[in-house]
Amino acid sequence: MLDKNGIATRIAQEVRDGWYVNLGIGIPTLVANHITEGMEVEFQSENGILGMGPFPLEGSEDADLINAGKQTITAMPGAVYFDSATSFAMIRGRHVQLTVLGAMEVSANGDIANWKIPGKMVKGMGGAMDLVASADNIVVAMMHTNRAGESKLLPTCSLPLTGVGCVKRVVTNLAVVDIKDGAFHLIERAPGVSVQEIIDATAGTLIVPSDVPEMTM
Amino acid sequence: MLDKNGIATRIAQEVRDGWYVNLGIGIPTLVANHITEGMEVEFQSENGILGMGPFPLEGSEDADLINAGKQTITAMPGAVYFDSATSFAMIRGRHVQLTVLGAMEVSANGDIANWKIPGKMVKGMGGAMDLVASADNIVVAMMHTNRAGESKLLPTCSLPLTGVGCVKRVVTNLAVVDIKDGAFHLIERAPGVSVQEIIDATAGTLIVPSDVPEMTM
Amino acid sequence: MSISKLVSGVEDACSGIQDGMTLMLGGFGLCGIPENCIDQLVKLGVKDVTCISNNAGVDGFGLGKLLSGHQIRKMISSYVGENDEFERQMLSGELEVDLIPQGSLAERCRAGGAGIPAFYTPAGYGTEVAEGKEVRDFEGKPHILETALTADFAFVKAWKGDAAGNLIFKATARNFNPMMAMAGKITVAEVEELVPLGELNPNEIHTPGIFVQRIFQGKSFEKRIEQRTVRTRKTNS
Amino acid sequence: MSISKLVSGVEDACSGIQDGMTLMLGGFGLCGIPENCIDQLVKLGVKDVTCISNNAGVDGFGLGKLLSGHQIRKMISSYVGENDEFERQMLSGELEVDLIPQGSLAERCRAGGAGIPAFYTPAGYGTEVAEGKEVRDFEGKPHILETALTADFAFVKAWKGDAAGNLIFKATARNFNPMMAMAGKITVAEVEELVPLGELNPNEIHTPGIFVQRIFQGKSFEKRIEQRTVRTRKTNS
Repeated sequence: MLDKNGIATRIAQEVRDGWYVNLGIGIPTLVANHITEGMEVEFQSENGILGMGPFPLEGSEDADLINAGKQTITAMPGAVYFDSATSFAMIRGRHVQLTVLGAMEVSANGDIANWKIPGKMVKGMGGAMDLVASADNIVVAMMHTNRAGESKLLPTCSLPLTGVGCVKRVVTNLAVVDIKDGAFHLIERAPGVSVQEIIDATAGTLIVPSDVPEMTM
Repeated sequence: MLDKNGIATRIAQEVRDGWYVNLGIGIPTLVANHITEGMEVEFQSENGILGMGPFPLEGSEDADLINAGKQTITAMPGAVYFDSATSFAMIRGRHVQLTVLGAMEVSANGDIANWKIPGKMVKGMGGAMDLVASADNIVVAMMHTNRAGESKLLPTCSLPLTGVGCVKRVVTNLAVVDIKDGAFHLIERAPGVSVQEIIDATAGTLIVPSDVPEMTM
Repeated sequence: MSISKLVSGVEDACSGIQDGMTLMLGGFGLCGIPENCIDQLVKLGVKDVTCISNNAGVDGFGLGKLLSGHQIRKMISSYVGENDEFERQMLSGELEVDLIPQGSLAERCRAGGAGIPAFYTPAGYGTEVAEGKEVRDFEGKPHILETALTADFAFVKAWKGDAAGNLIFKATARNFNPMMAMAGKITVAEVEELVPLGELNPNEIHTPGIFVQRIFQGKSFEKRIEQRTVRTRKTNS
Repeated sequence: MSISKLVSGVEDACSGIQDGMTLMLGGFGLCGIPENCIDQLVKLGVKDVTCISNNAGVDGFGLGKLLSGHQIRKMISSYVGENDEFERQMLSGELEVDLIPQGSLAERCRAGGAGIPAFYTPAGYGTEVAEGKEVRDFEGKPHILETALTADFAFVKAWKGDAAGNLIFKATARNFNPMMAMAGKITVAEVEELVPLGELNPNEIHTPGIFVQRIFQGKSFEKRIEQRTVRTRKTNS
């Protein structure tokens, strides 16, 4: 079973040379720490920076330089700042090759819900609806089950949707699962996790091949 | 009867303090030379400058600094450069208070034609269609008649239109004419021009008040 | 001769604001928000305003100040997750809230300033956001029609500005400020540094002065940091 | 680590261009046009291309070079008044021409790059431009629906650029270049000065490198002036 950094490590393997990548808040943010050394990758943060660097050294943080999670950051050489309309022009115009974001629920036809629990929690969608409606590659990073132990991979989402039919791949603490033809497809097991555990934790239809390799981390 | 500079001088009287003004090619360009000293006015050229200044001194012209007529220009203190999308955001978004442009024909309901003579001349509309569709104040600067001596103020335009129902005022070598309620209204005579001369040179319905003042230049 | 937008201070800059107006406020989180104007709105005590702002501040800072005084009738935002009082007012029904995708919010403000009354976007298709909106396929993909946003007043915060209203923003404090500047009937810019006319390089200006009606030198910017994340100098990793 | 867009020169930059493709070319008149790439298009002898460019150059320079070689099948422009050969080919029917309002051209390119498939504009309503297009009223005013433009290749010319593809334009040579950079499937940037990574101030970049696929140091820019207008030093008026 993977911890949050493990999920981020596995997702980092999805990143290809020359890609612009948008990382959501939470586990996705950690992906930046696990990119292969020397790979040409730039991180876009939708509040207005391309070429995001690591957190600043203590004492050199700048209130005017933050990421979409409102964290103080730095800029890499070759970075650029821009306004929100230009930022979403990049996203909507499919100039960003990979989006990694968290979810509360994912359905077997690729729907995703992550912005609202009616009557309880309403944080808003932020840029998530633009991201999932636009990106060609959308990878969801999340725990396989919620705090109550219920599966987050469902036949259909019960919460208000963020986007429809958009999620291609889900990486959880238990598995890598692809979505196609209205079903979940088990691709890899997390180290030490059995196929049965994954089947038990998945509420939506899960196609399981005869051989399910363990992730190589 | 006015010459081109005379027309420009009269149009300069239309300009108000604090206005952004777009001047078309030809006679309109001359308007800039006749603005009252000390008046706060900025000229927008749709190719990407606000705060256009006079022509450069000989030898200091810059190929990268031109106006929409492709003439070398200078920038005033407080000037700003921008791209074409932003330029037309200013125009379409009604941030420019006055547009002055030339015309081949103007009709009594405010239509304007100035971009095409089918089968003969096709220069294109440039920014004129955006300008006339957007501006609140559109003043046309032109000669009252064409080279063949035919009126350019018509019941309806015969040439392909640039815009419909948009021209509010026409300043010609003979007169200032306003357009409202589907008719031309004679407002002022050019110095030394009789009302009858204007009536004779106007093909569209012209409403003539009992007293028609001469322009004060 | 350039058109002067200079006013004496925040009082002049905010004159004419009335109850029930629609206001745009630049900023992302607490980054690049018009602190001086927000304080003035509190001081003026304007009520029942509709605020268009990507976020709603935090408890006690930014738009949180207007929320705690119940000055806001309706919020149009994309993300409001940092503000407990906001969530309370929304869930209790005291506050009307229109949540819209961040990219659509930015584009709708730009459209409002650019004379584009409406445009199609894929964002929000198949979700609550699409309810009541026209759906149209382009190249086989469904899009929804979104309309322009404008405001009676837009408040933006810039790094540098001049009397002509030209603005330069700093780093990610730019965010929504340029589009909101475009979309305000009266756009008020507060700047950290007001520079003499001609000092800004015309090639480096982000917001041309034509979009700004009033500009003033702001005071005592707090520039609060929402999430102070750092590397310690020791580990340097 | 930033993504390098650097190629060795104009040959590499233009590799993959095929007959019949749609090409965008930045510039207004002869100001800010991609001179190196235009010469390479002539050299490659690509045929039957559709060119999207605000203007069509002059006889013998800019896009006039492609016109004289009959390489262009169709032009999409807003103003073509400076080119006799263009007018001849158009009136004789050798050249297909789609003339569209300048603001709509700029916005359609931006839309193409920004994932906005269509938008409404008042420009062109009631004219030939509106023929076959949807008309819709917004606030009582008729608008027409315009769709996005994209291109197989977009050629832009910048003043400064770096290996990450970030671009800064100079003065009014910016014009259509930023929008066309956004709208090209492959965007090629030729720059007057290629600077080391990190030398461009991230706050001053006009076109973020994400919109540029190939960048190279251009050579022998002629930068021809179309209308040389000056004041004489003597009169100084």
